[in-house]
Parts: sequence; structure tokens; C-alpha cells
Amino acid sequence: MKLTDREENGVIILEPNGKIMGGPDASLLHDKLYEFIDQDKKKVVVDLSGVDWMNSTGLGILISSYTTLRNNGGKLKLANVTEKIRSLLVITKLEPVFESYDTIADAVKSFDE
Amino acid sequence: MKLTDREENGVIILEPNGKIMGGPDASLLHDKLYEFIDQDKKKVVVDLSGVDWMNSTGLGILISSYTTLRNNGGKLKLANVTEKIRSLLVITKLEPVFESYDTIADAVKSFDE
Amino acid sequence: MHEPIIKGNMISIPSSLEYLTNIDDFIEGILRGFEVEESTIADIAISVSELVNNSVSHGNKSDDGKTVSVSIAKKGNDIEIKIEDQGQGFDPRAISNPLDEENLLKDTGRGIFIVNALMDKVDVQTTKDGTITTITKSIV
Amino acid sequence: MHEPIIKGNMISIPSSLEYLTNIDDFIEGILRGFEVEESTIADIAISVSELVNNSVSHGNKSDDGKTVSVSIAKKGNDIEIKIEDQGQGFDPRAISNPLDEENLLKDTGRGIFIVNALMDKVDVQTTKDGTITTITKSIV
Ligand SMILES: Nc1ncnc2c1ncn2[C@@H]1O[C@H](COP(=O)(O)OP(=O)(O)O)[C@@H](O)[C@H]1O
Ligand SMILES: Nc1ncnc2c1ncn2[C@@H]1O[C@H](COP(=O)(O)OP(=O)(O)O)[C@@H](O)[C@H]1O
Repeated sequence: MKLTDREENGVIILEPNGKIMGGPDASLLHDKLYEFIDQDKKKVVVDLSGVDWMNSTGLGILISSYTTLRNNGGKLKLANVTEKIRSLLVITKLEPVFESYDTIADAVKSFDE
Repeated sequence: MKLTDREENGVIILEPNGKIMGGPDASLLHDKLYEFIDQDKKKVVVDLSGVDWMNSTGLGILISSYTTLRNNGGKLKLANVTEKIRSLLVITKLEPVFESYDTIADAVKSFDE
Repeated sequence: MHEPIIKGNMISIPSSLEYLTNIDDFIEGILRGFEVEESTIADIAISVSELVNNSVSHGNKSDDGKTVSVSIAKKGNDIEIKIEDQGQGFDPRAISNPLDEENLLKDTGRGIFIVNALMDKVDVQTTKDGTITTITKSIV
Repeated sequence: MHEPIIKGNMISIPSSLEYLTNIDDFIEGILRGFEVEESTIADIAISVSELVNNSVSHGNKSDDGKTVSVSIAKKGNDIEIKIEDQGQGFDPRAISNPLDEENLLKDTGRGIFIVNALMDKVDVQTTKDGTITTITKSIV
């Protein structure tokens, strides 16, 4: 997994890339999130278009990122959820937990509503 | 590649394991050799029984270990050269360079002669 | 043992998660050699990653003197994969349900559940030497 | 790009030798999936490791923003493998002979020579985008 980030209209967009399977970079996303929370940036979109697949470690990272942001008065949303990841969210009953959007633009705009 | 070592009758036996293809552990064998040279231990047998294969990086490590020992008044010999490695030594004309023995015992004994 | 060791259709690693990618590369390689379709390869790779994570962390407790091995075979239309560790074993029936309300937002506890969902057959066998989990997936 | 990326029968790595084992695991996996015999797998794996070493070190000069890709295909009775880097290229005819007396005890300079010895066909193509080396080995 590789992680890049950028900001658009005050919303942080995190772009993990590759597979999220655990191991050395399991904490990358969570660490990055805490950096942004420290800077009082708490509107976050995770763009999943570049993620081939994830396992339960990946789901765990999404969940803990979601709850961490929520507990700090922020919000985590998803964009570009691929079919493989959507089916994992469905079978684990996590789909209704996450707000998810077809495009990053839609996800970013949703924070204005 | 993993490297273990032991001593038998004043002879150091180095046992690399796995594949010798370069990368992070390319210098392991050479570093270990310098440790022994510093301790004035210069009779060395490299046991190749656990090496699946090596490439030119592996041959380069054997050569430089051989010349380093020779230049320090020591000697490097080989034991248990597998068929795959022998054919590499043959095509690169390195076979006559190395004294090689069928067993570690033979290699160790040869230092008494 | 240090780096991944391959013997035939089996790959072994020391018990460290840094080698997860090596197992994935080997398993995905073999499955592509078998011409398994991409979506099924992903399902199998996800399941193997779950079980290797468990074997490294829960089974061998990250003791890198202990080994995790994964072997793979094609049996007719089935892919059969065995994941072995040297741990104490566990009872898969005793695992709590990740779909229960109180577990839903936990960040762990979904591994075996996902493997069961993605694979056709999951068999966990505890022996005195460790745990052998066998997963089977039809590729037609 | 960070870790090895697999797309179909191709694996890509950043230009660092720490990923040599990942390429080896993937290539050995595919070849076992193709049911290639062990000795031939070793010859191919040795050759790929030589060319990936060169692409990382000489081609991409270990710039880990640059990528090395290896793709593999079975064409009839042949295995064809392409190793691509983003470097300046080189002229394989200009390489000095490692069997020459004055080169015999050098610790480098045997890579391409060994690949030529182990493979049936070796083709080096330099383009404006980098070097593509194609090796072919019959598996019957
Ligand atoms: N190979 C194993 N050896 C020992 N215990 C295991 C093994 N695999 C799973 N377990 C046990 O089963 C539990 C559930 O595993 P899993 O569903 O993968 O969730 P998680 O690993 O996130 O806890 C683990 O917490 C552990 O107690
Ligand atoms: N992919 C490449 N890009 C640029 N130069 C290369 C490449 N591969 C090989 N070379 C050149 O060819 C030479 C011989 O390569 P090789 O026979 O593998 O020996 P070595 O890599 O040990 O020097 C290298 O030293 C390098 O100058």
C-alpha cells in the first residue's frame, strides 16, 4: 500500500494505492489521519479507486479511521468504492456505516450540504 | 539468503541458505568474513548444500571472498557444490579457481595437508 | 530461515508480517499460471492474507524462529490451499460473530468470517505441531 | 508506487533491490502454475534476477521513483519474459568478455553472459523510454 494525500476546498483526500493487507504499512493511513486531526482538518475522503483489494485489516483501518474522526468532531467518507471492496463491506454489514460517493467531486461537495 | 557459521578444528564453516540473488543481504557473507579475518581466522569453508541457486552477484561474493582471504594469507574452499551452481562455475570458467570438496569433513581435513 | 523459501508449490516465511507481500506474489503467480480469473484470484489472495496474518500473529505470535507455510494445489476444478503455523490452535466455532451489533464497529474480528464468505470450504485442524487451515475454491 | 503491483501476468516494483524476492516469488509462482520443471524454473529465475538487478542498478540507477516491470507469457512451448526499465539503455555487444584472463577474478560483469548461457534467446531493445530485455526459454 502506498498513501498520498491532497486538499480540495478544505477537504482532505487520502489516496491509498495497491493492496491493503496488513504488515509494515498498516498504520500509515491512521498515522496520516492523526496528523490532519492535529491540524484541525477533519473532513476526509478516502479515494479507493487505486486499491486492488483489502482484507479485514483494511476494513479495520477504515473503521478505526471513521470512529477516530467522528470522536474528534470530523467525518470520513468514501469515494470510488470498487466492486470487490463493496462486496466486502456488504458481507460484513459495514456498508451502511460509510457514506460513499461515486466521484471525489461528489464526496467533497457533500461536506457543504 | 540466511547465513550461519560455526568452527570445526580451527576451520570456519559458513552456511548460506536460500538463494543468493543480491539485494539487502548481498554483503552478509563478506561482512562475516572480515569479522573472522580480524580474529585471525582465515581457513574458511563455504558449505553450499543449502543454497538453491545463485546468480552473478553470488559468484561475485564467492570470488571477492576468495581473493580477500588469499590477500590476507588465508584460504576459501567450497563444499557441497550443487549441480546448478557447479554448472554456473563451469560456464563462467571459475571452477578451476575454487578448491571444492564433496563433504565438509573432507574440506576441513584438507587444511591439514 | 530468513527470506521466503520456495519448495515446489509451497512457500515458507519467518513469522513476520513484512513477508505478507512475498506470499501474495507467489500465490497470485501460481494462480495466474493456472489461468484462474482475476476476481477469483482476488478472493483467494484476500483469504490467504487473512489466514497468514492470523498464523503469524495469533498462531506463531510473531516469533520469527517459527515458520508459516502456504502450499497450493489444483485438484480437478478446485484450488486447495493449506496454511500452516506452529501455534496452539483455536476453535473456529468459538469466534464471536462480527455482525453482532456490539462488534460491528470493532476494528478486528472479521478475518475468519470473510474467509468463510469468500471460499467454498474452510477446514481448521489443530494438531500438536500447530494449526493447518485448508481452504478450497472452485475455479469454474 | 510503493509495494509490488501485479496486473495480470506483470509485476512492477520501485527501483530498489529489496523487492528482488517479490519478483522472484511471482515469477516462480507463475512458472509452477505452468508446470515448468524445477531445473528450468531455476534457470529462468536466475536470469530474471540478473536482468532485474541490472534494470534497478544500471538502468534506473536505484531511483525509486522509477519502475522495473517484469511480464511473463507462455507462447506454445516457449516461456517469454520481458524486463523493462526506464534507463538510458546499453549495447550488449559492447560488454567485455568475463572469460578473458584479466576479467576472470573480477566480482562483476557476468550477468548478461550468464543470461545468454541459460536462455535460448536474449533480445535487448533500447527505446527513448528505457530498455526492454526479452528472454525466451523452451520448456519442452
Ligand atoms: N492460526 C491461528 N492460531 C491461533 N488462533 C487463531 C488463529 N487464527 C485465528 N485465531 C483466533 O481466532 C480469532 C478470530 O480471528 P479473525 O476472525 O481472523 O479475527 P482477528 O484476527 O481480527 O482477531 C483471533 O482473534 C484468534 O484468537
Ligand atoms: N538495463 C541496463 N541499463 C543500462 N545498462 C545496462 C543494463 N544492463 C546491463 N547494462 C550494462 O552492461 C554491463 C554488463 O552487465 P552485466 O553483464 O550484468 O554485469 P554487471 O551488472 O555485473 O556489471 C553493466 O555493467 C552495465 O554497464
